[in-house]
Amino acid sequence: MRRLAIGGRIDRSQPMEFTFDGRAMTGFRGDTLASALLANGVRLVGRSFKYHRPRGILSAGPEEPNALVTLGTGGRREPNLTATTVELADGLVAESQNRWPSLKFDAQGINGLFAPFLSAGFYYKTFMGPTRRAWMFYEHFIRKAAGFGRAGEEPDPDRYDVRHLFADVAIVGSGPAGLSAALAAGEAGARVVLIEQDFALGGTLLSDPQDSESAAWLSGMLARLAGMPNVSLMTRTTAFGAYDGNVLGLVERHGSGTADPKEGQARQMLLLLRAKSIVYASGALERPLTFANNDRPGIMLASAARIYLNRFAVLTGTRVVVATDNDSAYRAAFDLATAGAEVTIADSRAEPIHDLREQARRRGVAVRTNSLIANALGRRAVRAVSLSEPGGAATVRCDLVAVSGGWSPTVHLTSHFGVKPVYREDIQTFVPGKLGAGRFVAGAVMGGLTTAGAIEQGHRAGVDASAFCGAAKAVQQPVRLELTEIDAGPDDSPLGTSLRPAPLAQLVRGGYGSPAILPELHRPRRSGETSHAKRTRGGDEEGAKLAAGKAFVDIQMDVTTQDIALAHREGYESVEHLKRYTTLGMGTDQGKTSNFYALSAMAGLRGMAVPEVGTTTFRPPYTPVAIGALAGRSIGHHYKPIRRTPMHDWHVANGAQMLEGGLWMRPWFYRTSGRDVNEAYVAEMRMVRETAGLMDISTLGKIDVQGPDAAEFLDRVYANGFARLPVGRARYGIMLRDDGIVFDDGTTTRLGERHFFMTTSTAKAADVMSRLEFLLDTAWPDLRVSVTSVTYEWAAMSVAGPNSRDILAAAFPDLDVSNEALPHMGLLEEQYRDMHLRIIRLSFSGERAYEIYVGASLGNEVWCRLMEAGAPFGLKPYGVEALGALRVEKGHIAGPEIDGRTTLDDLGLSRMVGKRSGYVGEVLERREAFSDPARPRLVGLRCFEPGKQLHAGAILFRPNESLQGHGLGRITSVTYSPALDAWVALGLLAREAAVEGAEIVAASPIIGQAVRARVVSPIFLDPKGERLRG
Amino acid sequence: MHGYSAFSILRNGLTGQRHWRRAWRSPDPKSAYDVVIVGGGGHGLATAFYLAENHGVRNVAVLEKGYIGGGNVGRNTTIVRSNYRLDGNTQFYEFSMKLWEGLSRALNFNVMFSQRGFLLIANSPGELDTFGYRANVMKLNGIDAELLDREEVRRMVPYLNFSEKALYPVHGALLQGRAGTARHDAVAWGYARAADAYGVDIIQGCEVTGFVRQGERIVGVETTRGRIGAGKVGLAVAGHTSVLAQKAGLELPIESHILQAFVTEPIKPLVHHVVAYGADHFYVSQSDKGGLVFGGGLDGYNSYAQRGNLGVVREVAEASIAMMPCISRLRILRHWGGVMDMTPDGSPIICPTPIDGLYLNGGWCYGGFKATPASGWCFAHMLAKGEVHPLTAAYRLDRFRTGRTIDEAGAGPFTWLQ
Amino acid sequence: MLRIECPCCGPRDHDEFRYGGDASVTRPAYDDPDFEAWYRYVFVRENPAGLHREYWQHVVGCRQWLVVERDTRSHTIASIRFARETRA
Amino acid sequence: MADSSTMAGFEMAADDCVIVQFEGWDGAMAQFEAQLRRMLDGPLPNEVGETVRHDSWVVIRVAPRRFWLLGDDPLPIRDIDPELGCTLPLGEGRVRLRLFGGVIKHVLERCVAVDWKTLGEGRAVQTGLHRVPILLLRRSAFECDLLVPRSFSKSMTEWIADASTAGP
Repeated sequence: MRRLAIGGRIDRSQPMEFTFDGRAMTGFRGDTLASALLANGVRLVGRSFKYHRPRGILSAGPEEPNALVTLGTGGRREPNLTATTVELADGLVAESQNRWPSLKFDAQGINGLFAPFLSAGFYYKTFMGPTRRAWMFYEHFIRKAAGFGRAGEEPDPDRYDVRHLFADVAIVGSGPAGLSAALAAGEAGARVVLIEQDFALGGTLLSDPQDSESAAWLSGMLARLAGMPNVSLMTRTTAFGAYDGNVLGLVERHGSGTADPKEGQARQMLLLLRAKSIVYASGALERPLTFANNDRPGIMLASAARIYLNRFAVLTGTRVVVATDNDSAYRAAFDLATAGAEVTIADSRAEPIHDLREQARRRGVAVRTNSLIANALGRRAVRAVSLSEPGGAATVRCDLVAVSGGWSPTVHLTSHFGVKPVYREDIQTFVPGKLGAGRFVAGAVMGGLTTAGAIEQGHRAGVDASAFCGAAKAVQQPVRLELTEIDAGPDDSPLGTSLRPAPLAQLVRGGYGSPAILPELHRPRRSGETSHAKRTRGGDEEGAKLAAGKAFVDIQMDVTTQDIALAHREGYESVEHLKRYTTLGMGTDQGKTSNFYALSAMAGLRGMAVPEVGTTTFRPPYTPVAIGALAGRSIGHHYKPIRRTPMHDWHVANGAQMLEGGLWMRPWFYRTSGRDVNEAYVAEMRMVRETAGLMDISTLGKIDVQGPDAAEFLDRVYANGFARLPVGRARYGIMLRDDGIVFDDGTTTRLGERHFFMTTSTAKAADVMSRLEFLLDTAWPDLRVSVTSVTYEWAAMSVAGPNSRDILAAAFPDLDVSNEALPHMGLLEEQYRDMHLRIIRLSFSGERAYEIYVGASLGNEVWCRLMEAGAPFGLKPYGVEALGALRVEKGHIAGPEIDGRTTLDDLGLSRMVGKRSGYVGEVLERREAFSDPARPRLVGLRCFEPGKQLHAGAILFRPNESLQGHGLGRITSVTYSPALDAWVALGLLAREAAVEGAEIVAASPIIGQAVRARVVSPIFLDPKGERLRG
Repeated sequence: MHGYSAFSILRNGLTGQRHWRRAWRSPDPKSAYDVVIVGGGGHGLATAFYLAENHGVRNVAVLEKGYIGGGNVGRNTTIVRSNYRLDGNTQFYEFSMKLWEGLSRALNFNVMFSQRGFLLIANSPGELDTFGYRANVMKLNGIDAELLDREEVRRMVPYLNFSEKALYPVHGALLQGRAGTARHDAVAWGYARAADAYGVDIIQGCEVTGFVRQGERIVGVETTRGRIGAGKVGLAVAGHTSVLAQKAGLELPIESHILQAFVTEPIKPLVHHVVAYGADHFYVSQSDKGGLVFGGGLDGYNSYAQRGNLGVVREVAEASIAMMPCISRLRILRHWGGVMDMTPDGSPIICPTPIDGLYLNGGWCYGGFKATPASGWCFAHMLAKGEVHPLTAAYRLDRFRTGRTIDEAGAGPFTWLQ
Repeated sequence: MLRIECPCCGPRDHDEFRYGGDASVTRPAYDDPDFEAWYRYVFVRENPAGLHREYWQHVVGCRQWLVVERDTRSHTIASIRFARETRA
Repeated sequence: MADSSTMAGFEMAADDCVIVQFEGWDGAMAQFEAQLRRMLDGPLPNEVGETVRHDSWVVIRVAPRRFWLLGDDPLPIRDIDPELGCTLPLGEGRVRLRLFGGVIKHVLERCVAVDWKTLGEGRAVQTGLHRVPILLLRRSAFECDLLVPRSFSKSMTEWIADASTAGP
């Protein structure tokens, strides 16, 4: 294995240093990690999942099952990357995985000895005893052995980004079909985005020699496309998923090592591309062959060997056996021979389809027909292969086996919308199913075309896709690529005849090579057997001798032909059972090289046609996507947008401990009030009860309701009546859901005959708003009502306490805030100097209190004005914890009681409604269970055990009742009441037990406590409301 | 039943795995059965098993339109827990938990039930209060529960985000130590194999296209493999309950919604427990194979397409990094969607229907997997004895009419918010 | 990601909208006391695997409630109208 | 609020503005619009997203029956006939972010799902920025205004400033 002195698409003037398992190596710009490793003579790159067998590089693309590496360290540690897609960067540090202590000597290689017992699904059959929890013991070791690389445990220091993109035509793939489609669509005048996962454009054209005609065609096309402003060419970008609405999920990776997070640059970018039409030109992936020890390092896809040679100038072997069942691999054979390798083709067919023998002869390539590869010899690197031939077995020494078992179209993305791929018997492969409007396919993904055909197809798809988007400028004829016979090799397409009949016989032969392992393997049901297939069966016995060793189907997950046979024997026959039972296709490569073989093998075993066994479902992503890329910018302080009230900065500057609620940041308590929340809230409660406190209530939902029918509307949406609310007065209101359960509560003030101002809870603000609009748009469009959210329009604060009126008067000396001018539930709306004030006398705390609303831009100013004017009256701020405690003392319900399960009657509010009818939720509120005597209703509870404390979430029982089950109810909210010097609580308690004066036990087994309390009125303080009136 | 054991593994290992037999037969349907169960998912297969095992009813067929275990039993995030607070749910899920604990041995099939503990993280003091309520209910019903403070949580799961600046800081957690995960496919296979051994016919590729009536009574089903008579018909087709019920003329309060699930590439052990967040939709565990399995909330609109939308993918990714910053560099290998029967209170329906001969097991929302054993147990009881099992007494269809709903989330009759 | 074409704002990602559920059920008049009618409106759902009439509100846009006809199997949208117009 | 930050090829400034909402009743739109036209002494935008400029005012149709008047000075609120519609000031609740610069397209791509290329000058789009409702008003080739809720404005400006550092 060596790097050639000339050729390839690497830049020899830009050497790059990197390390692999600590060993320093050099590659060039334009290399992948895989090509650089090969150029440095590295064959052994990893260990397999289960048996820890030595593994080398199989492919040159994202389908790679073996060459998984970990890059980076610390927070940048990234496991399981395919070396075949990692762009080489200077200073890159790569490590092999799943081996200990080293890649060369892996202790778990011993698993191979136990292989006979570790067949598919063995763990379902054992590890069940001796005790019930025995599995936990075994599992510990199994988990340690599983997994590939190790993840970092530190936060990722790099940045990610998201961009929203739009296009008329999105084209996936930049091979001949994709480029041709892009040119046609570009000429038609469409906005085109061409997406290529590789860092170079060209797709399969990149595997042709640089001095070939196709290379010239490629550079010509790229030059033309570069000159089109309406065509954007994206490299290093993977279309990982196609989602409804023609939204393509793309991830763009930053080029080799250039992303600098300090500069704000993103390592990877999620692109959400909304395309009017999509052209899938995603090509095809070559299938490997299945034979004994087909996983040995040095066994490589024929197309990959050609790519390493022509694109990266790495000759991956000097004595090469090309094992194939189709013509396409001849191309690799010829190129390798031209580069100086000694090449033998082992063709399983009687004759290649095209006349290739003469070409082979001219290049000095030996062709052995009817030659089946049966076994690979060598452990850490292949040394020779055994071939099964009509005349007997032959052994051919080699250092590279280039294999080709035909091609599978890359249909993945086409099936993400739920369109199942369809099987084409004639070419024995799956092609895209019937796609929806605006989605087109071109090139190899359709099932085997020549390069000329791909160009033609791409051109047509480009024209059709543009026309679908209404871009229909005249388009020139496609730029053709006429390859001469000799340079083009077996066909004028790199895919060659690959997708034409032949692969299946070979696929099944993967089993024939090891009849002892697969005695009952049969061929899939097909019309007309070929004589070749009959012949190969005759070689079974001999094959058995040749093929000692495992024949892998899913090389990454260590699933063998034997495992498939076992799954069949045990009845795991449908393709999904097969996959789940054997773990086939479950690896990081998602079975890109194994699914088809498994499917046809199962079809053979069951004597069915392939599609009868099922098709595998392709799910996004096409290749794995970093979670960081999906989250993009929405991490850290951008995780969610935060809502701040106009007084936010004041709170923070004045010692508030903030608490998030519905994305609002609210003062929980002020550190100036106490050391911790428990000390602080009691101090803040005392202050409100004794002097006055100021609270920021800007987070309340606020809705402006206007119109001739506004009163009628509110009368319907609230359970209690609003039609007769006088102008200038406020009323507490409660809304139900349609099912009769309480939805939300708040107050609504009548500003004018046709104008109301509604407040809702902070938590339900958006839901209430949307519900009101729903009712107007869908149920009562005849009502002339306008509802508009004004939540962020107004700053709001509540000044509460005995001194609140004096403070208000001091802050706004010109306002008449006397009890007569502004009684309880009254409104004062005035332009006060430059401030439009809306003052509503409302109380949640039970003290005399005023809610002051002012335009948000003036909120902080008014707050400070109140604080200043209130200082002599003992005014200080208080937070939500104190508010929650004050309302408990007053028996006001809030979130813990309005929990989506309680009715008006449960909450003791049915009196508010009286005999009204015609409100939302009225009818279903009459459901029979809602009057069940066992149904809990709101009560007050007062602890009478000295030194003991009530706890939220305690379960309520009758005294002497055994403490088990669900009890009679629970405590919903609790507080220490400084006014009563007692622990008091609100609870929901079965109606039959909710007798005032009754003793109750509140059990909190989680803290090992049961406290006795008495059922009392939920209004602990000032039941007549004297403190808030007057 | 040919037993599974270390010995049989050894014997087969030495003889080329040749002596394993089919885990379940592949019979042609008979003309009639005592009980026909529609739906070869976890619940249907479990029902068949318990009909045979507990009640001696063995003339039973399970009809599956595709392959067994192809629905939600094979699409979920495999979490098993019993930390419910509402009367009806608490006992039912705990009964299920007890069955899980003996399931592998009962079935002679390792379902890999792994009791690694379920941590529900509280992100606010209020949430910790409600977890306290849950924990109390659990304790009072004989279920293990612990309430952990922030430092205790940190010691158990240090890789979570413990930053003071986090939008949703860790305030504590509710731990159920006996909760954990199981190998989802194995549950379907294990029940199928065990039921088959009792003579139950598991018929795959057999879609029910209609119901056979005699007067008002349902006496069989029409299928793609012909008419099959039945003494009783049990529906266990969660996700598609409405579609089948409609064929029987049964109206239901069920809507179908998509819940997505995600798995990362396999990595060496990182997450031992099952961790879930209360503040945003995110829950995660690590499979034995090494992938982190996680999920979020519903896609949010009626759907029968077994695929999810990209918006939810992004939301779940955002939440996952917020809660577990080191997850950022891991890569999602696959994401998929399951079709959930969502009910207006988030709880299931197991009951006789107003149609004679037809019994319903559905509406599992996203509680279906963990309920599998108890669901099968109780549904079998109903089919065998014609009476409702006490543990599913609350899961009546008429509860929406009477108001006896069991709404853990308190979200009300908006199925997509449950 | 569905793309929903709001009749007045144009095509948007579905996450600009709030889902409102089945639009084929008829809400009884606000003062209709018929229990059965309300029960059916709130709880009984056809839940079709096929064309589904459903409400969506363009919450970050014009805030109009829309009636969308969408296939629940393929997510193909057949029609979109303002909810107000569908009542005519 | 007046904040201004300069990034390479991109500037953002925040200020207050006046917004007055006018809404007509379903069934009375023709008369409502006639009255509004008289009041403004000029035409109204016909469709949602369209804007019309009157002196220092921009009239935006934000919903089929809803208009916003956007300007810098207090509008002498003139009441609409309550039988035809209603009016409501909304400027306190929103902050106007003025964005301009050569890379504005790249900044916006990271903020909103709006196709800047096909968005005509003078067009308004209501959409979500990080799921927050905003109104984007395209002023010229390299300029736009964003009306963002005041409560979210800090989060929004931080997001945009961050997006503007990312480069094209």
